[in-house]
Amino acid sequence: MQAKVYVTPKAGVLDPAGKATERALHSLGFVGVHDVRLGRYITMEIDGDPADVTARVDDMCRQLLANGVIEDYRFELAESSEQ
Amino acid sequence: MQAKVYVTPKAGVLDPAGKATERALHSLGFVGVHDVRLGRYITMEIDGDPADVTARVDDMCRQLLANGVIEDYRFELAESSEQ
Amino acid sequence: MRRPRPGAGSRVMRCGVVSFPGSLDDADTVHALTDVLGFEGVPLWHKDRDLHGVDWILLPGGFSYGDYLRSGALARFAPVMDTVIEFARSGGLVMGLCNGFQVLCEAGLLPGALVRNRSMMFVCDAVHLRVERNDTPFTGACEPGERLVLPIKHGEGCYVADDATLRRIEENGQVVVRYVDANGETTDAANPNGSLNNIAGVVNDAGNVFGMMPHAEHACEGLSGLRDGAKFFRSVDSWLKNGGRA
Amino acid sequence: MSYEPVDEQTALAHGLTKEEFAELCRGIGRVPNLVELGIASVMWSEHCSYKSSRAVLRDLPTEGPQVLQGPGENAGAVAIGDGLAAVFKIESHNHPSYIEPYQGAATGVGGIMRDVFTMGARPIANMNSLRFGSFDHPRTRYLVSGVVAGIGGYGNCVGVPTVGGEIYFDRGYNGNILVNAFTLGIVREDGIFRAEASGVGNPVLYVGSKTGRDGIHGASLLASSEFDDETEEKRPTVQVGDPFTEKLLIEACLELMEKDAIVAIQDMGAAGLTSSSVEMADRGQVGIRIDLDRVPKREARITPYEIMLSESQERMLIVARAGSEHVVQEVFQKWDLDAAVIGEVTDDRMLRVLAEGEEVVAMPIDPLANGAPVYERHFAPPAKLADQQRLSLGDVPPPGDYDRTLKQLLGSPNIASRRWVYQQYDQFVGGNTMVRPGSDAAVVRVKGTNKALAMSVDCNSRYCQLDPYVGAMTAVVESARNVVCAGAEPIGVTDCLNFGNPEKPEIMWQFREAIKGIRDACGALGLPVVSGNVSFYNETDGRAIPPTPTIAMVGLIEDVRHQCTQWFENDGDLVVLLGRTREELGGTEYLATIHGIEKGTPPWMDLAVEKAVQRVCLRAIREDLLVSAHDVSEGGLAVALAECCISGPGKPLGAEIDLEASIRPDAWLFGESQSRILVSLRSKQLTRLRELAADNEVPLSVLGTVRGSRLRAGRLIDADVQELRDLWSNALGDLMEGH
Ligand SMILES: Nc1ncnc2c1ncn2[C@@H]1O[C@H](COP(=O)(O)OP(=O)(O)O)[C@@H](O)[C@H]1O
Ligand SMILES: [Mg+2]
Repeated sequence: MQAKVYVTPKAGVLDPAGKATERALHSLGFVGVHDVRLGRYITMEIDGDPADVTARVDDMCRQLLANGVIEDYRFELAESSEQ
Repeated sequence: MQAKVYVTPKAGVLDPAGKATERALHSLGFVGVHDVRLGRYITMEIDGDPADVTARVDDMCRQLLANGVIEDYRFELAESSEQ
Repeated sequence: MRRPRPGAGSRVMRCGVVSFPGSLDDADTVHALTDVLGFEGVPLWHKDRDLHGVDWILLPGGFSYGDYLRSGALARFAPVMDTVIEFARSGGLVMGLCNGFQVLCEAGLLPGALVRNRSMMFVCDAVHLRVERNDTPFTGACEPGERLVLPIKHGEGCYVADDATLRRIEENGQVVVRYVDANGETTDAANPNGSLNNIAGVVNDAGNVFGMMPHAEHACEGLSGLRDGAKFFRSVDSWLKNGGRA
Repeated sequence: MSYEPVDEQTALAHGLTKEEFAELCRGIGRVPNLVELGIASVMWSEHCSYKSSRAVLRDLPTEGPQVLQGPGENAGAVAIGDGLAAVFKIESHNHPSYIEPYQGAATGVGGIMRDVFTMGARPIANMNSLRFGSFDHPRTRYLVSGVVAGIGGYGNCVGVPTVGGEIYFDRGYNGNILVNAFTLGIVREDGIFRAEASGVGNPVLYVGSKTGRDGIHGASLLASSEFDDETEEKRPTVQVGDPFTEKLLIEACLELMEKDAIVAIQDMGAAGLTSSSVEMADRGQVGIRIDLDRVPKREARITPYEIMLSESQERMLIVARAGSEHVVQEVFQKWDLDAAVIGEVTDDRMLRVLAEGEEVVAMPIDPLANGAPVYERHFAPPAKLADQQRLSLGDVPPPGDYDRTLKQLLGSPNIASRRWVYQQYDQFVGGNTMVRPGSDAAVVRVKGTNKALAMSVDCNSRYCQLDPYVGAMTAVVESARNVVCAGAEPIGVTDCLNFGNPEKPEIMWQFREAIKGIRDACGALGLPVVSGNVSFYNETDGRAIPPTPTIAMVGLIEDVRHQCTQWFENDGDLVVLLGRTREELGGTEYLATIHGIEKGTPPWMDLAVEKAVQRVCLRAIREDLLVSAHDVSEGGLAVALAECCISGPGKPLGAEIDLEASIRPDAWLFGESQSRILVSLRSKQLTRLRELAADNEVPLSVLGTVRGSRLRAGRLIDADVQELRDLWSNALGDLMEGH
């Protein structure tokens, strides 16, 4: 299966990279842009059936892919047909 | 409106971060995981109507958010109600 | 905090320096400890769980495992870290510099996290620090409020924590060093990376685990005119030799 | 993939000329198939074969008693005593950096480091030399920030400090930036490795990253042709660097080299597996057979053609002693890296490549490695040169406000502090940095000895544009002077010769003049050129860059106690100038920035005088007479004085300077007469310094005193040094942010 994992800075936690990106967008003339937040987008292929894969991806996120102190995560699974 | 931008390494381009993450997942005992690719996930709020916002986000991606030589991007727009 | 046996006396203290793949300052740290500071620096390999009887542990700078996912995120799972975590939990002294600090935060031994500098650029410079506390094992040789000049070199040194954590560590006095200007003020201009409250280094609740972004190990010999880093190591030496008193 | 003989059309598409293709067929005795053509075309590319430059390069002095390895190997090596050698080289990565600044620059740094540790040396310092277009060009900021971040991103992550460099802005580089990277390493004299395959039957091992489709045809199509509208299409998959793997590769290779298991080693740089296997076999006068099925691959469907031409990064080719394959594999396993036996050394002097059991390449090594034609290209001075050199000083009005002029210069892109750049580089890692970027030369100690090495990289391309002979000489002597100002004796040179299209007579003329200049300057100073790199075809739409023969100099400090930095340190010290100031303004930064004139002839160069000035300075530092020493270069005496006041780590110091009015004041303040060093010293040392100067017939003038918090020069300049420092320190960062 294919998993898509989205890791985002927790609301309320400082996101300097997001701020810097917002500043850069403004200086390029993109006005009216705000609340820019920078996260990670991780895709992977995993062998197994949906229930099992769900549990494992959740484990991966908690153990490694996201830092629970400052980040949230969510993920989606799909059949990996596009591959 | 809210924009969600996904930036991913182009197919065929070396992705050392994905490679390292994959290796780490294996060493944590997550077998059967492959093709791990690491990208960026950027969210932002933008003032304007859909057509206009679409054009601007596309511009932002080309100018700043993605590096066209080694990265692909796509984005989605939504009403920013969740905010 | 674990008290070393009294009368460790004049024995040469042994410091374990962990090498992860991608560690960079590990050899420099062993050199400073052994050839300059009067310790014995003991290299510890990331695949080895044995601490070889060291008195304390240092996690050096670098880009462990390339730091590709998040700095320090992958190193935390190295076999040696299980033992390091156990050592820390039982009160042993552990110090993390730069990447070592990041690893300690990722491992949950220190509060908060380190993220991209607000400039989005790597920054290398000699900066002023103010020592907020000298009653820790790591700063006993400093005066309270003393100003030091130390090198920094990092791309992800912006210290962040949620509001509750930040309030708690400030109230507990866990902030040990802050970035200041030449006059000792915590100005925004003196903040090289955007860290909350100009925080450069913190200790854990118990006071035996310490991490900071500046590189004490590169400021021991007076090269490039920098020598204040030696104070952190001298502090640890006295603390260990005095049976756990600063 | 067909293994049929190719036609001439295909050969032309690979960048060969008709004549070259005919010559190739003659050399290998038949018409090559496509894989063979791919291999031959990269081996015969300008980048790999030096076909336009080889004849001219023979002029350079490359020998000396200290030289352990001159040009021809992966890097040069010079003995520094204590049984140790300094190994160094500079190399260009210009075109890739223009296409993808971050990765282009990063992989440039990775490549040059591999050249150095391949020799068995541990890299201990990096430098870089950069050229960008002017700030009003729309791509400049993007390119600068990408290149600088890429250099840092790679160097910082492998643990080699970046301790110096140079960066200049000139619209001549608008369409063609330069990124030259330098690495210095240290090795035991008896531990130098060479890339010379030997021992028939010895196994050939591939180590490091897996092979992908990166950078196919980088050497032949990218580095050996001009940019034009079609470049987009020729664009190969961009190479992406993995510094983490490089760090592991460094440690693994150096560990392996301690074990007496390997015969030869070479990195897979330009033209990857092809050039490394052909060159190693050629040096050892043997043959080589490799089996592509055993090459570690990143992608499943990759053809023999692509594997042979891939420029995937962080890979090395090793010839091991028969029976010691397991030693290699154990070491690489320890560092979590791939190591695969992919072939063996043979005695037939052929390159044989197998894929799926079929022999897809069978070509004699010699024509591949040495058969490319050597061109004696036509040369002639550019038609507009005489006009460019004509400058009448009568038409240049002296500035009304000298304070303002000084401030304008200190805030201009080519003179402002480079802090914004080098702040992005780890300058400390390795624990040997004694003098960081910001002084004339960087100084790095040699651990375990009492010695240190100083290094600097220099080239004033405006001088080279106006007179490539004098300009190149000046690059050599300025670089040497910088190293001398740190207290080091220059011991060796590496050069990176960046020019336009050598098929144009005026470019070839510039190239030949520059080589003569380097030859004469090195000859006079007794310096060998031990390694280097030529980068031609730096052109866009037919416009060439200014000739840029970049020189990197390495100097030896015998006793670390005797070294020097450029900034003033004590109130009350005397300020003294060694050397003579002439009324020269041609080619200066002052003329360009203040008057918008880029004409005239570059400053006069007398090599004997230069040598004497350097000798006096070095002696004085060794006798501990000097507190500071600073080379006078762009911006002249006024800028040099200001830098002495404001570039130190402590509070800025002022100075009171008398004005010597025998020449035009703007020439005295801002002229760039060569062979001058500005020093400060305790007044009690003046007598001895005078003696040294007199013995060597070096002009010496006492200019004034370090004092207070203002820089005053006669009645023309009176400025607060803190204000000067703020202006100078922030200018480049402000320019980058678009202020
Ligand atoms: N690209 C760069 N990377 C690192 N250091 C640099 C770079 N450019 C300039 N520097 C450093 O900034 C200082 C000033 O450079 P420059 O003006 O070229 O000096 P000089 O005129 O003495 O050759 C030097 O110490 C130099 O090493
Ligand atoms: Mg220079």
